[in-house]
Amino acid sequence: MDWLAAILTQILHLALVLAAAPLVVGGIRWLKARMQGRIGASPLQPLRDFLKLLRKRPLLAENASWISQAAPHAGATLALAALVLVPSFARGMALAPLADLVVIAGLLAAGRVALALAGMDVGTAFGGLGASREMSFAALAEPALLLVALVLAMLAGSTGLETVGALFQEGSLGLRVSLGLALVALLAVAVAENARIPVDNPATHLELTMVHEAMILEASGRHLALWEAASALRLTLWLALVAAIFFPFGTAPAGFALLGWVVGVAAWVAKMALLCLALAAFESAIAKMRVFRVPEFLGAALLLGLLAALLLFLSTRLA
Amino acid sequence: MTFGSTGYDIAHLLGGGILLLSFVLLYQRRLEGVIGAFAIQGGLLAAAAAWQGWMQDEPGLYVTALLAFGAKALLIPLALRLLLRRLGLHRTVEPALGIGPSLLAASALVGLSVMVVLPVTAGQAQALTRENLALALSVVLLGMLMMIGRRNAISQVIGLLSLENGLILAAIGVRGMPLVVELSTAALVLMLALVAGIVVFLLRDQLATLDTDVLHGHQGERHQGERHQGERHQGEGP
Amino acid sequence: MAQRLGAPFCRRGRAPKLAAGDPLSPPAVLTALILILAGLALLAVVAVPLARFAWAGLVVHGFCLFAAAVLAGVGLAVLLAGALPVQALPLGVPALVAVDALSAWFLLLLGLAAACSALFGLAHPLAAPRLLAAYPLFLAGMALALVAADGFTLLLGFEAMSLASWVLVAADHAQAENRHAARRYLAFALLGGVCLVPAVGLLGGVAGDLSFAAIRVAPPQGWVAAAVLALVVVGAGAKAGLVPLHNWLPLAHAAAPSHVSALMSGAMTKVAVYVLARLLLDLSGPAQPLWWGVPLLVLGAASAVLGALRANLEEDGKTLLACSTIENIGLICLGLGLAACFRAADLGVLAGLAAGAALLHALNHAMFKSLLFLGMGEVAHGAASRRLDRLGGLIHAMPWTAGAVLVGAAAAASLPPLSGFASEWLLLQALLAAWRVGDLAFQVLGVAVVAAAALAAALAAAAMVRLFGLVFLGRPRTPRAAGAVDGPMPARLALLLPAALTILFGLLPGTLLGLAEGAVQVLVPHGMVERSGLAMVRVGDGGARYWPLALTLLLAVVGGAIWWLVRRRAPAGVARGPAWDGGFMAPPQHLPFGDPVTQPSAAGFGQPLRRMLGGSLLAAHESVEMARPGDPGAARVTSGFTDPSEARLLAPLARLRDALAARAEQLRDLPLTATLMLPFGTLVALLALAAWLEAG
Amino acid sequence: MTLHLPWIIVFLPWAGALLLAALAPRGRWPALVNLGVSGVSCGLALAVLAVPEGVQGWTRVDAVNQPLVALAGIIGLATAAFSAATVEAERFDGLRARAYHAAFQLFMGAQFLALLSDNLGVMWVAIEIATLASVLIVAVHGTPAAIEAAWKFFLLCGIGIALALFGTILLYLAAQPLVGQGDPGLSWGALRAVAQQCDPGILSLAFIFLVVGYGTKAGLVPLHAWLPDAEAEGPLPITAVLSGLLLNAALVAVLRAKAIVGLNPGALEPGPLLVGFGLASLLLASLALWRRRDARRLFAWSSIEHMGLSAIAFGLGANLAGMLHLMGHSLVKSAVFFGIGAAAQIKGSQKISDIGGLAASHPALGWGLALGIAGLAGLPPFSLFVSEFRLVVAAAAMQPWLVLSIGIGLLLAGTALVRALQALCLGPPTPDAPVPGAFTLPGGLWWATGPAWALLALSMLLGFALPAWFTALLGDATRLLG
Repeated sequence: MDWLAAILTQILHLALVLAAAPLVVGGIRWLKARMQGRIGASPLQPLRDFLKLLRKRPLLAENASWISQAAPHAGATLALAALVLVPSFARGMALAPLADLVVIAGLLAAGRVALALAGMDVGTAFGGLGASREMSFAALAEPALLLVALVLAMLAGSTGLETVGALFQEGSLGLRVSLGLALVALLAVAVAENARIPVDNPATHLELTMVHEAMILEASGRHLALWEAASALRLTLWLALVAAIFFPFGTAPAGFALLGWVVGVAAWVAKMALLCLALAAFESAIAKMRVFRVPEFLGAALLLGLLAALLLFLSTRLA
Repeated sequence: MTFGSTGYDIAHLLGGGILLLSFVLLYQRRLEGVIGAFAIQGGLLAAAAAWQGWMQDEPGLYVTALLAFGAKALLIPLALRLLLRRLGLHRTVEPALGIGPSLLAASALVGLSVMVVLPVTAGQAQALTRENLALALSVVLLGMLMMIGRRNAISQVIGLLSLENGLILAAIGVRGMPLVVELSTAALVLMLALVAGIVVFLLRDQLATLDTDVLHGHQGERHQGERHQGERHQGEGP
Repeated sequence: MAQRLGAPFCRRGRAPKLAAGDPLSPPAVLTALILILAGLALLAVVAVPLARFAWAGLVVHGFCLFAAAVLAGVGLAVLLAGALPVQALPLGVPALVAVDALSAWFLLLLGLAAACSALFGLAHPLAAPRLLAAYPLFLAGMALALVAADGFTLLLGFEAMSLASWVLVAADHAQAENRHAARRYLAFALLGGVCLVPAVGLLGGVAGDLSFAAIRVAPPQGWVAAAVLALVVVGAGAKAGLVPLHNWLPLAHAAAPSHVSALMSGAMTKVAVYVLARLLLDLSGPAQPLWWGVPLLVLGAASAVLGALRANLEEDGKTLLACSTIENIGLICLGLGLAACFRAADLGVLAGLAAGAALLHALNHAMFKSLLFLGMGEVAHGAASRRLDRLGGLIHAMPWTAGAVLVGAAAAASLPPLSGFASEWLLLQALLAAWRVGDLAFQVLGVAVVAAAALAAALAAAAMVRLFGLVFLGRPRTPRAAGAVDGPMPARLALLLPAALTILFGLLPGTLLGLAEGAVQVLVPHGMVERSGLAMVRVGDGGARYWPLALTLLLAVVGGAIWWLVRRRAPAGVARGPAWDGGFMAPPQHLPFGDPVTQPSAAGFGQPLRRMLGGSLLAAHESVEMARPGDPGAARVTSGFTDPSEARLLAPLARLRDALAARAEQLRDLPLTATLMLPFGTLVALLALAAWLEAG
Repeated sequence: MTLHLPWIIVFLPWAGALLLAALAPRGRWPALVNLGVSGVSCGLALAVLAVPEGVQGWTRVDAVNQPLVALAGIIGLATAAFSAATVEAERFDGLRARAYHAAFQLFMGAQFLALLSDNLGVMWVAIEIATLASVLIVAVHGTPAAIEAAWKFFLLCGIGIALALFGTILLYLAAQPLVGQGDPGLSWGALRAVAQQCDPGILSLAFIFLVVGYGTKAGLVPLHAWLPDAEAEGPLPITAVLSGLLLNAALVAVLRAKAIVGLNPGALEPGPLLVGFGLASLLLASLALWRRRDARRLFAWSSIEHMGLSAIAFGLGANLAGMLHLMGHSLVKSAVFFGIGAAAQIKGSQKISDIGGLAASHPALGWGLALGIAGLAGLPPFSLFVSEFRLVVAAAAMQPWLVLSIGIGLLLAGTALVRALQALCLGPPTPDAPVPGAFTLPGGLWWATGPAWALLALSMLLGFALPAWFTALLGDATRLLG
């Protein structure tokens, strides 16, 4: 029966995250608008945009190659595949054995490369600019992420999300300074990876500062739809990741547990909503930073990760 | 035959005389004087060889004596004098090392050779051999010192030949030295003199001097662009 | 040795398949190997007179292809069936060869890389007699170093490989920079020899028996072990391209013909890694202390970061790839160092994991780097340049090459599910467990190394995007780039073979690890080798897992679903229009494919990283000269960097050497009489010494 | 026959010298006679390998000199061939042409005698003759630089030879109480037999004089000052025999002395002294190589380096490595000097900056030279690789502290040679300015490249394809040298 439960939870999870993805993006936009005193578009607007864009025939530059057409598919595929692996409301999903933090980082990196290559395909100045910045920032974000993984691996003995989540849910760890530092580092990486304020502004097309948007300037029609979808999926993924690692409360255990699932879904929705709210508040309160300040921001995240690992050594030694 | 016997005393005297003449060679400023002192040294060497031949009852040593006398006391000095006259050389020696310092150095060298030879040969029964060896080593070292202390080609050749005198002194002092060594030593002297003469003639031909310091300027791979080369080497990695 | 290595196989009930009398019995395989080596040497001699015929290149590369296949076959056979015994080479000097699992693993690697290189050579053969002679010798030297069973044979192969490849690096010696590269290359090869020979001597000890079997019996201890470590790290590290002795590598790889660069980067640096592994992990015995692995760990991490960063700043395609080689060599050495540390801390499983990761990455890197160098060679042939700023848009003109290079670049960027990701995943997992070694200082070091490795991986991804994006994407930057075409069939095969293997190795890391088990056993004798399945690799019980096949399946299913959905809902086809010109002026008449100035440039693409990291690590600089107000001239940006090894290490050493040489030269300037002083002084000094000894 | 073979080998070249001195220097006859005599000598020298070990009066044939005599014959023949092609371009007048060829054969005969003699006095005479003959050949051009070189050569080697004689007398003095008077007191075999009972003090003193005396000939630092200039200023072919043969004979003389003194436990240890001289040679030469602009001087300094390496090997007791190194160095260095000589005549200058791009303009010459220089830098496939390997391994095992300085020396010298190699052989060719008369024989440049490649091939065989009997011979030599 367990395998049935595993498959069921996996399918439920898929449906849940697919439904959540547009809502997360739309919800954050709506919340931000509200906080800034505007009415704002409906949280469902991203979904509508997606469906509309999907129906449009894309316009490609004359010298665009197959990369321009394949990359959006690859980007969306990689984002969705990664998201499928991050547990949401229950553990023991069918694909849980695959859910390794390093693998997820790899999938995200692959998505990033697809996006950067698409940006460079036509050979316009902006695409190259965005690609170069995106890849450079990742160079600092990735070590920070790996250090967070190191902290988790030291505690849980594995980088598998399933193991990590289970450990945190038991609560035997207690509150640790190093975990707090790791959380901050992970959040900083998440902000950078999703091109949010203060690293990037998803709502601007100001050429001097944009990173993510610069790469998809050339995309249109269904390609743009796929890129937007990929970006939404990635944002959902990061929020879900933070929730799954640091706030695993209420997650249903593996196996058949209908009630647990209901509780788990409710808890997950609440956690995601809270995270969206926090993100919207954060973005409203803070200004976009200059592009060349970003390395300092990410460097700080890297240092936090480093510090977290070192503190953990000390605490294990003292304990 | 030990200290006090006549044979020993005479041999000792002759050896000491040869060493003394080495000092004279170092002391002399004029080329003619140098040549003269060298001739006397050769004569004394011949006498020493003959005396040893008589004492050791070794007829071969008479041959050595004869050769030494013929070559070193007569032939070579005569040839050198002729050379001097033919080339019309400056008659004074240009010392590279002052007379005083060279004499001081010479005394130190004699001390060194005594210190080296006497303890080393302590096991040898023959006192004469020991003394002779110390004297011969002193003559050899003084000959080298003369080569270093003089810049004139002829003085340098004489230094080399006087060094050979020391060798022969050592060879005759050792009982039963095979003839081949003594003969070849004598032949060596002649050949050395011959080769030196050829080179000296070439030197005179080409450079119109016998001052060997002048030669230094003609060392190959020297004249051009020393500084330039230094610059080229800078900054090149291994 | 045969028994020693055969034992684990027997214990698990897998009896050696090769029995005596069998046509494939060990001596027969070894004889075949020796014959191939001799054949290569003979070919080198014959190639000189043959070179005047047009078909000589085909013959030489064809035979090399055959030899490579045999080498790979021998390697595979030994990995499957057990080690071959020691045998003496029929030379006038005692020289032993044997193939154990470690040798076999690297033989397999060499054979595969050489096969790709030789295939490419069939399409674009070398022509000059010296090159035709040097190419097979290069191959033979590498193979000899790998199968050597004593110190002498090892060094013989090592140095022969260096000399032969020097001829190849100096292939185009009319160019001054190529001569410079060749000179530096050979100088570093000499350094390698000068360090490795005494290391072997120290290992051999007073008995002077240099056979590996004898050395294993009496591993070095105390200061001898430390000296061996230092000498081997410098000697083999110089050949592998470890920081700070990596300076020659980008120069030489750029100077050599492309398929030679591929072989140098793919296989030759691995031979140096093999020497490192053989001398430090195998022959020095498992009883070394914890710090034994630390130099490799630290230098490996430094190489990884520096190489990857330089790859983002270089503007020549092959130089860029060479810097990426430095990075990957750094990662491999890091794995070996980690294995040594784990071994010293009695963490057998982790030691096996780290060693397996290093070996796997060596193989994977050999494949994808060969692929990339060959692809770059194809580009250089087609578009007549390797400079990133003179290429562009080649994906249209050279679709085969572009496709293959994309696979290689993705693997080099360590993207799942390709081979580079699999081995880096293993390596990272081993690193993430470094804290299990109890020492606090080591734990702190481990954290720093994790950050460095991750930084290197991300930088490598940036470098690969830069390479592929600037060379294959965008618009052509020169007319030659616009008119390029794909190479002939053998060249395409030479690209497709490593591309296919890169994908295959990415999908089956577990199988490969199983194959490498014997080799891992050689490096970590008492370590447990984690049994990995066909579909999965894992880190001990309850540890992390990686399921490449399942992941690929997931990607395929998700991708297929998305594709299907888009196809269902979206209109088919695309409309085409001119690219947005970004506000630039229309290109001049002679640039029908657009003005290259409007495209991202190599220097521009590297700018963020140059500013972020280049300034502190590579002394990078950048300056803008603006035209004066009113002057319509263009602004000019100049940027550059200096490798610290040049400024901090090589230049001071060269200055010291020149100063010493100038001092020594004063001896020559002495006048004649002073020259006579020298022997006189020597004699007097010796006499005084004798007198003193007598008195004392 | 075998009893007289050593003397035949010695007197045949001397008879040739008389013939050449008498022969009117017309046309190519002297060069061809020279070649013929060298060819016969070479054959005889190879026949020495078949002679059983033994003493024949003043001479002895043993494992130490058999390979070296054969080597001398081969190098003599190769040099005579090279000389035949290049002597015309030296533009000798009649007297000098006679002197040149006669001195060459005189030198060769003396060389054989020096190697073959059992009597230390005879050995001394032979080396003396070889030295004086080579002084004459060095001075034969009569340019100021040649005279400077010859004068320095003459003075230094004169001192050296005198000191060696003094050392020989001392040896006799030590042995005389034990073996009696006369010839046996100078026989190497007899001396070895009684060495243990000899007075150790005298033996030590004797060794000091012998090592300084013969060491001057062998070019060991600080006794080396004559060598670079003498090898660079003499006629081209002479450089090869000076570097390839005279140095060997002198070093073998030192080794014979060492073999005697080393047997006496009370005497000065000869090994450390040799190692000291060797290290000084290696380090000074490796630095000096970086300052060279003259190609022949460069390789003369490289000879000092390799003599130093051999001295270190023998000093450490790695006699096999030392013997291999001596022989390998002779072969490779002679080949390199042929190449450089040919290049100097083609380009009209022996400055490194005037010789460039040989590989492009004359592939056979350029690549032969390149391989030879790489061999000198210690790279395979030449025997120098094998011998340097053995030397360094032995040093690492026995005196590890030595390895650092040896390594620095080898690296400095190797990189300097690599630099010279690339300057000479690679890059765009410099313009040719052939010396009139160079390589006018039919066959042209092959008279230089042929011998050079042949010697390189021999060196390769020496390194990697030694027949078993030759290896056994070298093993015997190793034991004889103690």
